Amino acid sequence: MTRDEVARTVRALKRREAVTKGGRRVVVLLVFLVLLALAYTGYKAFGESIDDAQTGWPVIGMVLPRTNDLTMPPMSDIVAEFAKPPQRNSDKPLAMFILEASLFTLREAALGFVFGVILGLGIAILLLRSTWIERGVTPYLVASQTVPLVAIAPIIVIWGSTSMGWLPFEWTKWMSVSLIATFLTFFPVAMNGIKGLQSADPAAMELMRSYAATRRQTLIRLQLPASVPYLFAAFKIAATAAIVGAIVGEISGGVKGGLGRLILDFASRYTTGPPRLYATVIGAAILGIIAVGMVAAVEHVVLSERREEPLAL
Amino acid sequence: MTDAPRCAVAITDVSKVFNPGRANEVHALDAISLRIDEGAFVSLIGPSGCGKSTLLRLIGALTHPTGGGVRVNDKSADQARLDRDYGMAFQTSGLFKWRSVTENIELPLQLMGWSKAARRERAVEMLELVKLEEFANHYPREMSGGMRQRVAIARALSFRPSLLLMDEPFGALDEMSREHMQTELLEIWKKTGKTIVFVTHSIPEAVFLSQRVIVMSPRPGRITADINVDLGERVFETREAPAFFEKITEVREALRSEEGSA
Amino acid sequence: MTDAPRCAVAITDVSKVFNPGRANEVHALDAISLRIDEGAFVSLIGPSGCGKSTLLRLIGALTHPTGGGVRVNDKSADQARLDRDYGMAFQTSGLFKWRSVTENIELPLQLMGWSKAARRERAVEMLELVKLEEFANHYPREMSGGMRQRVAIARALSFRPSLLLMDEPFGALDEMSREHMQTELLEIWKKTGKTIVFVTHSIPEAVFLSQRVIVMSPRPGRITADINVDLGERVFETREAPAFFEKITEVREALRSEEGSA
Amino acid sequence: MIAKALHGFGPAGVVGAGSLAFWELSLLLIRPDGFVLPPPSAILVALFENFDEIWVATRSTGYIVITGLIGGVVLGVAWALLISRFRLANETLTPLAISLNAIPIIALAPIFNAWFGLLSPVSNQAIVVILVFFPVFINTTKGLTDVGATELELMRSYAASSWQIARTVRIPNALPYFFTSLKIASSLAVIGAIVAEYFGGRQDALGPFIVQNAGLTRYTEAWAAVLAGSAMGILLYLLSGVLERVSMPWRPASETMGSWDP
Amino acid sequence: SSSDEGGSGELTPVTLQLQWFTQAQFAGYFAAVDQGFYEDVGLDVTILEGGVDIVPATVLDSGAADFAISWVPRGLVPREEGLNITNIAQVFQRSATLQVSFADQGINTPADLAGRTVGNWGFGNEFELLAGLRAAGLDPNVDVVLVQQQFDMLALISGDIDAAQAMIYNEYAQVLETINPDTGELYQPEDLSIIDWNDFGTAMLQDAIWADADKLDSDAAYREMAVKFVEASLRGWAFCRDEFEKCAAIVLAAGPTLGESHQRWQLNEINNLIWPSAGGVGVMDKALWDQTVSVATSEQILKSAPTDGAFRTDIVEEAIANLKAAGIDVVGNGWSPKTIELRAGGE
Ligand SMILES: Nc1ncnc2c1ncn2[C@@H]1O[C@H](COP(=O)(O)OP(=O)(O)OP(=O)(O)O)[C@@H](O)[C@H]1O
Ligand SMILES: Nc1ncnc2c1ncn2[C@@H]1O[C@H](COP(=O)(O)OP(=O)(O)OP(=O)(O)O)[C@@H](O)[C@H]1O
Ligand SMILES: [Mg+2]
Ligand SMILES: [Mg+2]
Repeated sequence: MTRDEVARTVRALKRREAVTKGGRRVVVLLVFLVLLALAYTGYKAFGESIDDAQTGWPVIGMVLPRTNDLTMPPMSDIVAEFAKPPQRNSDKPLAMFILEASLFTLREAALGFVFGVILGLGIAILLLRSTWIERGVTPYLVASQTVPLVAIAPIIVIWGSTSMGWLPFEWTKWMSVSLIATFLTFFPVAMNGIKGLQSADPAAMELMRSYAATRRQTLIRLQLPASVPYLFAAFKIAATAAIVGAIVGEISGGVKGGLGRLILDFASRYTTGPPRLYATVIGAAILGIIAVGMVAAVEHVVLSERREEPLAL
Repeated sequence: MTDAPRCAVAITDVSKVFNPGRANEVHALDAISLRIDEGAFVSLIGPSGCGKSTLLRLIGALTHPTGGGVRVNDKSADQARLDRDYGMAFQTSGLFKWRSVTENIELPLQLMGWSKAARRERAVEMLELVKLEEFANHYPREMSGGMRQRVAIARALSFRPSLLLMDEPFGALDEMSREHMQTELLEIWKKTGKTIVFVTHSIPEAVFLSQRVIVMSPRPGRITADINVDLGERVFETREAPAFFEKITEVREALRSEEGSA
Repeated sequence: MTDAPRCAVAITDVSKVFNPGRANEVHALDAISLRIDEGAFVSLIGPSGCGKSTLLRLIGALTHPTGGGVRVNDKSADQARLDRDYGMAFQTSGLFKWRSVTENIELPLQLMGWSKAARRERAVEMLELVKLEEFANHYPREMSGGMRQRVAIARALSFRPSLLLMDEPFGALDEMSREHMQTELLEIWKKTGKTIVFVTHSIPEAVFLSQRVIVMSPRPGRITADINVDLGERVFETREAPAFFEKITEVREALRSEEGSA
Repeated sequence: MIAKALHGFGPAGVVGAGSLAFWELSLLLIRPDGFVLPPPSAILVALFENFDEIWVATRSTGYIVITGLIGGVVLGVAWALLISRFRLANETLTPLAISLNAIPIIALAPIFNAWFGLLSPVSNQAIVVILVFFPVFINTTKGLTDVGATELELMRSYAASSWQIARTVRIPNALPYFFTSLKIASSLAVIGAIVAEYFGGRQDALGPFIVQNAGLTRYTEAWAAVLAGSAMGILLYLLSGVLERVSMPWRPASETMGSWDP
Repeated sequence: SSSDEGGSGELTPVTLQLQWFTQAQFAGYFAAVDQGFYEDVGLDVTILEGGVDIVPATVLDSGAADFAISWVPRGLVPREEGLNITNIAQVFQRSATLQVSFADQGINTPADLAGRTVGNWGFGNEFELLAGLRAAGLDPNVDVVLVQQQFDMLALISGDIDAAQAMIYNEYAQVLETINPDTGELYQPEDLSIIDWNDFGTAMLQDAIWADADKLDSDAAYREMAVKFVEASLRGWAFCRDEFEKCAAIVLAAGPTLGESHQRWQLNEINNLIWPSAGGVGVMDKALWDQTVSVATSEQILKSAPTDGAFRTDIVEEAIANLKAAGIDVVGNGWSPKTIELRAGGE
């Protein structure tokens, strides 16, 4: 075997190891979900037995969830609900509704994610220009994240539908929701981005100067690649944030078609069918995990060339 | 070995003060004058903080003198940098871990806008020079420290600068690989005829490698001795020759005369 | 210097295999036998990866042999560890950045349940030994590499173990501070009479410091030479003495005879 | 970030004043009827006019935020301490926590209202607790386990118990990781509480106040309450920063930065 | 009538912003689209669904919609904040807001709410409640605990709150679509007691069609469009009165989230809010307007009574004239409510 072949074999081995590791994580997650379902059922049975005994245990309903069928529908009902059509005028099962809504929300979130990455990176690159700008702007970036989304969501929706007429394509509401998601996604990208760009080895920076490289060349050839592990750590947070942003944006922006709206709809007629809300929330949870999983998969492919372990979280 | 009378580096009465006028002001260099002939192999040695790296960075126009002048190849140091007259290598190889060995060597060429084919051709040539043909497609993490330094040297030489500036390139290697790398470097120097300015902490290394050892003292950094080393062709036995040990002693004495406590 | 016949470390036919039976199996050490007298200063030298650190860790019972036995002070290595018979120092000083110099030195004493007053007293004593009285309340980041290593040595000695295990403690220092630290270490050794097992890459360091230099070869790690160094009292001039250079050459030859290419 | 903000109030002040002026002026000049995003002066006036009501709302939201924050932090740290003691649990549960962190937790708000009752503060606190739990747990676990091999080996050489290792190495090592997560958690807690309130609860809180006023196009009042919420978030953030500086005196100010990968 | 005008020519695009999600509350507009009433008058109407935080007045003002459906108080407050909008047709003649409680609680009048936890949604939905409490001599800030209610009835059913806000056509029905754990059957109207604000003099006007006041004055084409829009919309409402089942089917096809029996219940109740309209459908009942304004000002929802032009009747009168000419009944004296049976979950 030549050295190249050895190296290739080693890389293949590592890749296989990573795949089994990823597979194991999925199994752990599934096992955990089953345990969670069991815990739910067990707790419900326990709580109901106490209810039945009329002991009036005060903890339940105060710091522990209430256990009647209206507040905690039986697990079997929740699972069965996926197959039932939620609307009378169609046979489409709830699972399909959730899937379609998930895709809709995913589209909003994906666009928001992309906007957020572009904006965040842009800000990071701007902050890199001088420490003065960095010091001047960073506190406000932090402050921006404490602004409650519910307050700005409707404003962005209105602004989106009135101020985007100049665009060559039609601005639809879900794009405004993406902007709301952007509001949450740009921040981690900007913060980790600046840290990542600054993480370039000073010796390497000096090397680029010795080549009389332009600022742009240094950015593209050195600082951006150096920031990749930091960016992926941010992307994972941003992926979750994008979905949270999309859901909150849909809810408070009055945009139809996505998970947020579905949750609101089912929440607003909760008493007439509690399992529907549970099923939808489970759908949202799965969507979040899938989104982060996708980022992690991309990260694995991109960073496998490098020495470092991917940064967690 | 070199008879070229041309002057590769001319430093005249250079001083360097960091953070002048502030509380953390540092007089890094003072009244440094130095001429380095083309094709020479010159080492800078001195205790930590004496300004060796600063002096090297002044030659490379990576920082600018507070007083005095630096000329490289009869141009201003800045012009020389823009003309890519020199290549650089550091203690940490500074290879980009996201680039394969070949891509690392091609980096300066890419920045200069070379075509892909031309770059590849030159990289192959350089890999031969540093004897790493087999590792063309490896990534830095798959290589030992010595191999990485060889790649860094190949990268510094890839665009054929006339001057090579090296800042403790072998500082992170263990003594055995270090001796090996020293031999390799001398071979490359002989083959290419570059001017080399070499910063080191190690007296045997300075003596073994160079024709001239510049000894520096700290606070502020000054040149305290300029020792000619004439050991002829370096071979394995050079390291065991009495003349070699004598030169080591001479450099040590020069260093010691300036040293107080660590 | 030491005439005590007692045996501080006795290693008998030790071998060490990492990850046995797996794809990444490594034969780190093979058939190592070694006796170190009490009060001796012994250096282990050899190319990177030859198992020096592994051998040191076997003595400290931080890892266990695959075959053979290690006894320290006539006890099993593990018992010696539990009895706190040895102190350790590493290349990176391993100081805790959240503890001041004094607190770092007090760490082992604290773990052993010493009273605060007793700890403080010993720390002051140790600071004197390593000449850092003034830095008692500084944090590690405020100190130079050499100073940090002195604190690490003070920490290793604070509970007065009879044995000191040092793994390239000066590897990260520049040559001049290194020579300085070597002199300091010898002084401490003379004052305290400890047994010291010292791992290094540097031939001059091994020769200058120790009474015995153990030369090792890699893959699998074996002892290839056991060189007695008898240079008498080490003084500044020792480094320039022909006998010193001769010993260096002898160790180099021993190393070279086992070396292939870097 | 915080330290920077405190150190260099200058740039932050200039940028803040500049953008406020720009905001005010652009509304004045371009859109005099701009009320969706009212001018800062109008927001301030509204804040004073509605001070009593906003103050009451801020207090009741603040109660949820702070109790939830404390609950989440205690839970996160306790879990991290527990989990990090068991390697297997750590290796399976930490990736699991990272996956679960991807769940849009606010989607649980309506379910929690059903569980705990609309009026119980627990429904809102639970949202905040879970939001806070994940970053604290994940970061603290990382800090507790990302201990240098040298440090651990040193502790083993002292025959330290695992509790001693936790107290002297793991916990101090985890502090910076913990504080980073605390800063993230503090702004998450505010957002979480306000979004949870959106799904119901007592009406004298910031969430309902903002939504109600925005629903009636009283944007100035809504923004005044947003300002109060932001102020609370920033205050908690600054407080975490102060706590960080106080509990880690060994860290230079420049290192106290907030990011997700210490 | 003007129905032949746009038949073959270009249709004018018109956007309508609803105040809430798609449901029978807006049946008339969906019917007018479905039945081609808008097309008949040369309009191509796009209906924008509302949402929790959607403020129709702002959408209208921003130009993103040409007309908006909004409750009167929720139009008047923005108007006071500087949005120049005006009410051009008062479709609903009565308030639909109730305060619902379980019968065994004995809450039958506003005075009975003293010391109770009282749910409401906010967003301007609470004004009638607050005014009603005050009218009963209670201080809303002291004598009751006001609770931000979700848009479902769980809090009432779980006993978290004593009295919940409910629209007679929506949330009230949701309670009746829920299974009573005690009986295993649906909750029955007898299980509940209601406070109807129409009975206590604090009812406020609800759904109306709003338009941009400035544009009505300055843009003759817009005014003409408004007349046509109101005309076709009211025709839609007349259709829903006369063709109950067809209209219910149209609403269901428009994709509401609640089921059939719920939409039928809702349509029935909505019709009941509109018909009969003594002065003609969409014409402002001055007495109710004054009551709305007086509640709003005494509750300090409005700082002062609205300026002139908050509503205008010229447009709706023109529209009604056209409808009458086409032989459509705009009063609906013949209307009488049906009995709708609700099924579990509103299905
Ligand atoms: N950018 C800078 N700002 C302030 N002081 C500096 C800067 N760079 C170097 N110095 C100071 O100048 C002096 C010389 O530094 P220099 O790095 O040149 O020393 P050196 O001889 O290369 O040391 P070493 O052997 O440790 O690499 C030192 O005291 C150093 O602290
Ligand atoms: N925990 C471990 N698992 C697997 N292999 C190991 C482990 N520790 C050491 N090795 C391997 O054992 C061999 C000897 O390692 P060791 O660290 O003792 O060498 P060394 O002589 O100290 O090298 P250096 O001079 O670089 O410190 C090496 O090949 C190393 O890769
Ligand atoms: Mg240097
Ligand atoms: Mg080692």
